Amino acid sequence: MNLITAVIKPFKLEDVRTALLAHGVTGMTVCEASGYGRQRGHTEVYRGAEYTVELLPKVRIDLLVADEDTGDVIDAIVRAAWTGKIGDGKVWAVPVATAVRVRTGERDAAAI
Amino acid sequence: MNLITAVIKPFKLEDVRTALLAHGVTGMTVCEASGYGRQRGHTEVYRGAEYTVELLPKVRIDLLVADEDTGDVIDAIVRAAWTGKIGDGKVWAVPVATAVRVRTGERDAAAI
Amino acid sequence: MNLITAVIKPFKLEDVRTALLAHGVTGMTVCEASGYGRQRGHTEVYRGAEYTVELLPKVRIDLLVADEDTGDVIDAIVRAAWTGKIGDGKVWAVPVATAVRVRTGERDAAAI
Amino acid sequence: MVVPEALDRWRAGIPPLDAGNNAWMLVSAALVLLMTPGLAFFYGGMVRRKSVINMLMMSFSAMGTVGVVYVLWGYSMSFAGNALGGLVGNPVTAFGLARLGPTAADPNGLANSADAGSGVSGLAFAAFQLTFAIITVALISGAVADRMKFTTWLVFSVVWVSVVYFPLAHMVWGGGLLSGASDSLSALIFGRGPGGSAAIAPMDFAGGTVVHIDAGVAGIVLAFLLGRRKGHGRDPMRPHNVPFVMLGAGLLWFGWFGFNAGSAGGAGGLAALAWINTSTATSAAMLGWLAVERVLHGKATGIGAASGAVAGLVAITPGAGFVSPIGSVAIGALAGGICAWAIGLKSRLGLDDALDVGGVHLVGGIVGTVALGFFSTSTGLFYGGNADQLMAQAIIAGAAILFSGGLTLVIGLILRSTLGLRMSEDEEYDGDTAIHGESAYDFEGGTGIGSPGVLRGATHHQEASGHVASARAPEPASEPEEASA
Amino acid sequence: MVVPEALDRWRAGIPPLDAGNNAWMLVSAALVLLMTPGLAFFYGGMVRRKSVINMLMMSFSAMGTVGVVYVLWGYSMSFAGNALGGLVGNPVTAFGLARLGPTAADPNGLANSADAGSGVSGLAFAAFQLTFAIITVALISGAVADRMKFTTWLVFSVVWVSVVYFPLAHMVWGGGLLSGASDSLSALIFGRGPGGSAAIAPMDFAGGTVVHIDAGVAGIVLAFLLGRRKGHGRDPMRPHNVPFVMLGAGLLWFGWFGFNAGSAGGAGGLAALAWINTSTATSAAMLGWLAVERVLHGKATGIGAASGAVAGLVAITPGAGFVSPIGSVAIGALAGGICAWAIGLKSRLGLDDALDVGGVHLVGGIVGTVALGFFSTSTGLFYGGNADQLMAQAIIAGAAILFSGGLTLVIGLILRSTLGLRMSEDEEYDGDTAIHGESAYDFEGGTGIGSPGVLRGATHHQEASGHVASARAPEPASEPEEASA
Amino acid sequence: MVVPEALDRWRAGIPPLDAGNNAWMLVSAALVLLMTPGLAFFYGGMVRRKSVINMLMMSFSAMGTVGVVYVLWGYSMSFAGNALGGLVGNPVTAFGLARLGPTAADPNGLANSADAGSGVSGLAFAAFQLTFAIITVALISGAVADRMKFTTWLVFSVVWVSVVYFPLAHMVWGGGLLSGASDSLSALIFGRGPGGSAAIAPMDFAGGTVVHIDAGVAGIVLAFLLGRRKGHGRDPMRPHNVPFVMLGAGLLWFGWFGFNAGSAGGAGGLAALAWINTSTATSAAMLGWLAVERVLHGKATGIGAASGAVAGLVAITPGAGFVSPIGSVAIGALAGGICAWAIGLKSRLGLDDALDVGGVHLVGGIVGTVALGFFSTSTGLFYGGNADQLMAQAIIAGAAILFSGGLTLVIGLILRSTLGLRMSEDEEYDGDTAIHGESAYDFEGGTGIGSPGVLRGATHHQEASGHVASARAPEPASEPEEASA
Ligand SMILES: Nc1ncnc2c1ncn2[C@@H]1O[C@H](COP(=O)(O)OP(=O)(O)O)[C@@H](O)[C@H]1O
Ligand SMILES: Nc1ncnc2c1ncn2[C@@H]1O[C@H](COP(=O)(O)OP(=O)(O)O)[C@@H](O)[C@H]1O
Ligand SMILES: Nc1ncnc2c1ncn2[C@@H]1O[C@H](COP(=O)(O)OP(=O)(O)O)[C@@H](O)[C@H]1O
Repeated sequence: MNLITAVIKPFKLEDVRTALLAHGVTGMTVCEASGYGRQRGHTEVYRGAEYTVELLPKVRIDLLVADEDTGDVIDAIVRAAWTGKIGDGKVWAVPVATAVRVRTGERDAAAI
Repeated sequence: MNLITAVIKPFKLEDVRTALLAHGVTGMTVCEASGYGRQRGHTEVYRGAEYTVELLPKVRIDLLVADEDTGDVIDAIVRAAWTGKIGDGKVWAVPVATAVRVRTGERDAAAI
Repeated sequence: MNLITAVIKPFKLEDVRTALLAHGVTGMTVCEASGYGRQRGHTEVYRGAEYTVELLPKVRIDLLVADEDTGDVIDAIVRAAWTGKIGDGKVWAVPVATAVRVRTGERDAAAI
Repeated sequence: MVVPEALDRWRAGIPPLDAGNNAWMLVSAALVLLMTPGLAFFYGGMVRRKSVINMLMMSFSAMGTVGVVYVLWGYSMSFAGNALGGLVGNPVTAFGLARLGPTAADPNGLANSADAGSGVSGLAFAAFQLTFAIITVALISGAVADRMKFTTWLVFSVVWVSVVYFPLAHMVWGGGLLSGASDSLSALIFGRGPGGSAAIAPMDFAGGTVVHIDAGVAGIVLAFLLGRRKGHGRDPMRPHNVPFVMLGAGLLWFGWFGFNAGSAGGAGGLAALAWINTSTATSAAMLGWLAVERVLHGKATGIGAASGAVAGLVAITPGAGFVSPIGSVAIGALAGGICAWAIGLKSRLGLDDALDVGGVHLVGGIVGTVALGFFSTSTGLFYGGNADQLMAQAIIAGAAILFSGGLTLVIGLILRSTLGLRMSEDEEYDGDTAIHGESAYDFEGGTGIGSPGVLRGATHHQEASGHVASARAPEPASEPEEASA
Repeated sequence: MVVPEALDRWRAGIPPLDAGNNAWMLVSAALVLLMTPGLAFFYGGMVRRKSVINMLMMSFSAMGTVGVVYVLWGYSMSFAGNALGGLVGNPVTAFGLARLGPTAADPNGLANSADAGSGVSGLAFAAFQLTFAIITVALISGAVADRMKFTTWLVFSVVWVSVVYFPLAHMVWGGGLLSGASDSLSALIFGRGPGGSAAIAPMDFAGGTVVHIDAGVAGIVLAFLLGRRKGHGRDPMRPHNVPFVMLGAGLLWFGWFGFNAGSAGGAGGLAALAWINTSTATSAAMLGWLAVERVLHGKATGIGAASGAVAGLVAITPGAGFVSPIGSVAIGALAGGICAWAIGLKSRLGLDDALDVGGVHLVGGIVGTVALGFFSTSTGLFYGGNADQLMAQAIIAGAAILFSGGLTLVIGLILRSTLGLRMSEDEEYDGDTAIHGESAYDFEGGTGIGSPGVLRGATHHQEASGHVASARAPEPASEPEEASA
Repeated sequence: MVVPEALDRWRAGIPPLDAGNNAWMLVSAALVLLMTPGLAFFYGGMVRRKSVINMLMMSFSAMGTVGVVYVLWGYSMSFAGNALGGLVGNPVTAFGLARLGPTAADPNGLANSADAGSGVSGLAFAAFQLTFAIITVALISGAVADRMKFTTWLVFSVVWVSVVYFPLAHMVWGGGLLSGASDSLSALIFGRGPGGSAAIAPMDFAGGTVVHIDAGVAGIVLAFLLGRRKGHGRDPMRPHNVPFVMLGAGLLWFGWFGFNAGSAGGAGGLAALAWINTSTATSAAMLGWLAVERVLHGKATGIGAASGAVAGLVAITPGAGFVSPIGSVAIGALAGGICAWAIGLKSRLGLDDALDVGGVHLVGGIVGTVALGFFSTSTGLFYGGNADQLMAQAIIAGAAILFSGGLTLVIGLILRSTLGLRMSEDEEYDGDTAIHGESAYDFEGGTGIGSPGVLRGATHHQEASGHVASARAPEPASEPEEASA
């Protein structure tokens, strides 16, 4: 099993969720995040002091998927999150040793 | 060493922390998260427009544990976080290559 | 490739970012987090009721790095985040199976 | 320069308008009305994020229900002549504020004004009194925070104000049993003075008994009937927005100038005295609370400053026009200190008076009412009086406690066994989203166009179509808490 | 006790000051001025976090532009004699409020006061009227939320208030075409009564047409010209701060006592009547809205309580001094219910009137204006009148709709093809940070000294040095939304 | 219709009450009192989240300390006769507001009223003045944000108001050295006119010198003594809640009508003039600030609109009753522009005047005071006057700067070497949680019953038991910042 993590632009979350649903993925965990990268921030002014905001709002999605689905799911996320502009984000996968569904105690494939 | 990640209902955090303490786990990192899964959201109404909230508040716990404790700790979390209702969440474990305590530079087992 | 995760004190984020820049790391993802550990919390009082706050504000940084840079980057983070006081935080690394840049579809080393 | 119509009115016995006094009453009424939103924020900041809308709604809805009820039968029950042996006025006499409004012959509505002596229009006086009824009901909501069924609250507000508040207002201010009238309790006890009214009259300048003791007792009774909030004493229930608490306190302080100085019934020297005393007692009470807090808990807090200010405002209410500025400093400091200490009592009693309506309004109201036995510059012990005034004050306070406590208990018991007092477990769990179908803040969503409101706000827009089906799978009831007393 | 100077003034025909009335007008003016910040919060809480500052700024900037324009030519165009056949006053006559101020001979500025009969200073009357002009403009901003170019808004506020508001104020209150004057439309239609003025005069006590219908129509027209917000109907656009909405409603309610009771022009019985009716209608409207909402959507909401209160305030505005308290309950309940239902209309029309300026101010204004045909105690159908008043009310409402609608359309079209009405895509995407260079909240940063403000606030301090270069790489324009109508 | 008692009072030389004027003073006092909570929010929104409670508490605690001190010796030192050669009044004469209150013979407390000529009660005048003392102290807190020891602030507020404010109020308004009295500085310089008072009197209608220059200088001196905030110039210190800043500005604008128009001492034409000028200057200053900001930084901001409004209110304060509406537009626009530019100066001086008390109140106060030399309609250069008034204005401004600057320096130095001025490093690091034992917001906790308040609020409920032990391990002192100047 793998843990796929995607860092994407916030307004793409809904598209990604829809795309994942189409792939049969029905669960995920989402966090607010801030990203630093090539995408430039913006400037704010307060009483004459200017601030450059370097960290930009992103959304982080974590989801467990079976090994065989990993490639497809990554592709689906990349397609749905794509805008073509700098700052679209990253997706990566990490192998998972074990997973449990709290409610039932089911393990691994059955847990997701 | 493993990194155990638990996504649980917010009001169970205190129970989980207590259970972990009883297991000798004295450190963890916690984030707010939102979960999407089988658990249904609720509906909100604003000036006649109805919204279905699909993402539900969850808490994400990350903690490093030694290989030999992993199973026990996962079990302890699952027991403490359990309510039996849909949406209780997931726990998973990922193998960690290395870990450092910033303050002392201690590594791996000594770092946690 | 590895995913390095650092949990540090919030006011050290800027130092860490600067140190990473000096190491040629130009991207990272940051989340708010709360840490529980040896560092003691503080007490708050509301209308005569006292509360002990056990979870302390931390910042979590996730960044993908090539295998060969992992050690150096960890060291750089540890040095920049260090204050010598309890609660400085942890840094750990997890091996990553694959990574993609959403904008270009580039994979692995090219993605970061 | 005498206008002929004015002469006609003079002959018809209609008193002349005093535009200055009338203006002051209209301003005061507006100030007191603002106190209820102020209170809503004072309370709303103190609850958890999940139920701030519900807390605000209890105050706002009281502005709705009591605002309508007052013009229908409330004014009439409070001020339209005696009925039931001085217990209450006749609800029909001035139903709908009949006969108070301006007419061609009486263009300023003074003929039937209860404050005609000051040249104040009947409707201006009614407006002022209306705002008191609203806030008294709203005050109670602090005790029942987070767990009272909203529809029951609406019904309660109408019933309670009619059965408890209007009669008490009549008894104290409408020439009833607890006033200084010739057929009042005081006249019975202390005898009658020259002119036939009681030799010693109980003093309540602006509502120490009618408003604060009244609401304080009612709050405690309801809190007792409701039982404690789920998780009480185990889960942290800290204020989610301290600046809102302080905003509320600021608005209350501001509005209270209308409450107290407006109770002078005009804009003369008595109003000025009440203004100064109101401010001074509040300042002193804030310092008193902060000092006690510092000693007991080591810190002077923002919630403490706000609470101390409110305690001072409460305590000076009954005596604002009867004490000297120095007296008001003393009353304020006393009240601030005592209330800071009194809020600790409820946990010993196992009572969940969530936002300390008892500790602040009941205790503060008693302190202020009884203090007049000492500090009244005309009859107080410290100014050469004897113990009579003190006794009169104790009697009025005691009577208000018994009257409000007893009747609120009856109303509460009836509502509990009919509509139900307590909200469902789901509603208590989820708060605003379950009760009102909305959540107070969405700081995460909307950061970009098209953002689906990531956290707690991820939503789909649907065509509004009839009822909101409860879309939530049943939540665990895993808490072992008590349900009710 | 007659002071000799007073006698001189009497001989010179300068009316005496009535300090009570004057005080009331000054207070009322301050109360109405507070309504605009109140409205800013009412609106600001309803938009998404990303654009709350922009929303607040539209109201605040109206306080800036209209506040200056009013003293320059606004008062003069509204109240300084007829020009253009009763359509507008002469902007030069009282430019800069000339001749209204106190002089040695007329120390209270009464000689040229439009409200001299009540002993109210000319400048006090002007102050009161100034605040009406400001809030009318600010009201419009709710319809154009999130997408109107800020500089165009500033220009619009100046042009619109000059071309639409001042003339309408003149026509209705300044003795112009829609008043009851001898050369008004009503005099033409209904004939003249004794004294030469119209036998039946249209009634607008405090601005149902001039303020609410006027702004409501203008908002709808602008919303139509601007087109819908990006993501409208697809993305959730829920209020980011419900307590702010309720705070705003509370301040509006408070300030509206100045608006309505101040429109009595003094502090007599008429003001008291307007006070009571304002409060009562608002209470009833809140209950009406909550009831309809409960039936249609299953929940009574906080936004609903706030909106209902505002709907009631709007609806009682034209009749505050013309109906009885019972009548005001009926008007309020009606308006609350109707507006709660009316806000659903815009989606059927495909119009993005973002914060329901149409549904609340236009509809509420019409309900209140037309209701006078029934509820006016002097001429209404329910009080033995004939249908004339109803007709007069329908005429004034219709005239205001046509006048405001037509002229706003022209102004909007001109601005669209010159300055541009709509902000850039980037600005609409990012909201405050792009438009005003600041973001509303920073709850994350600053938790420790040296915290770089982790989320959304990670920043470097730079020496302020000239222009803010747009540091943002171009954002995707991947949304397939409409651009404008 | 003359009441016999009124005749007796007339014979006893007690002036008659003017209920209209008295009402206006009571309202004005309440309005000014509200300004301090308004200021608390204006300031509180501008600091970082970690210290908003501390910021609010500095204003609220000033309401506590100064509110008590004023009735004890403050009024007496300001208005009870000359002592020390016109420098100050005698603190004992009217200690506790003795002899001002109503008595049987003088039921409206007019016999010893400082504003008896307008029929205003002595206590109403004292109430009005009390509120000025409070806000002046609160204004200073903006300069010392985030780092002044809270107990030292409490002591400072009492000492400073007694040693600096009361004497200056006496000198300018109490017939002292800086007034136009016959033994004033101006009488010495410009000679005496008919009646014995100074031929040219310095003008300060509502407190340009006494309040704004006074507080501005004191703030700068304290900021200098305290040194810069840790991380100043390196860490971002951006406002955490811009809507609060704008709410504060709205409340300040509203309250300032009491401040300025109330300073007319009654509700006549002068008050109306001050009302209009206050509004107009504020509008113009907002536009002026936004324009300068737009030119210098490319954006017009919400903080800028709020700051501009406050700058305009400050600048029109000294001249509100002395200039024409057109003059007020000019003064406002000037002040807005100049202050927008002046706030940049502090960084060149290396001074950490955190919230620009200097840039707004000192600079705005000087602009407004000196502008009267040009714009005063009676004596200004633009209205045919000579340079005398300008000189008088420069003198009064300079005197206030020297007086406040010198004495504040002495007080500050003494407090620094006794109680200590600066909070501990821990307190500065953590802000509210360390200083007041509470944190401002808990938006995360309380989402479900039993939620332990995940972020920053995870807590255990403990039985309150004595002192709060500092549970925090010592924090690093790794910042290499300066400690103090
Ligand atoms: N090395 C990295 N490790 C983790 N996250 C990264 C890394 N580099 C970039 N990111 C995340 O991806 C986001 C987009 O990266 P950026 O360089 O701005 O654009 P792009 O991915 O289009 O080249 C960043 O805001 C950050 O959240
Ligand atoms: N595949 C997944 N990967 C990561 N997190 C998941 C996944 N599926 C569910 N979750 C998380 O677990 C939570 C509970 O899942 P849900 O399906 O609602 O109930 P249950 O776990 O009881 O079957 C979700 O809210 C989400 O946070
Ligand atoms: N076992 C763990 N797993 C994950 N995070 C941990 C663990 N232990 C500590 N942490 C994180 O590291 C932070 C610092 O730990 P703490 O024990 O307080 O100090 P130190 O690391 O200096 O010994 C904690 O606040 C928490 O966020």
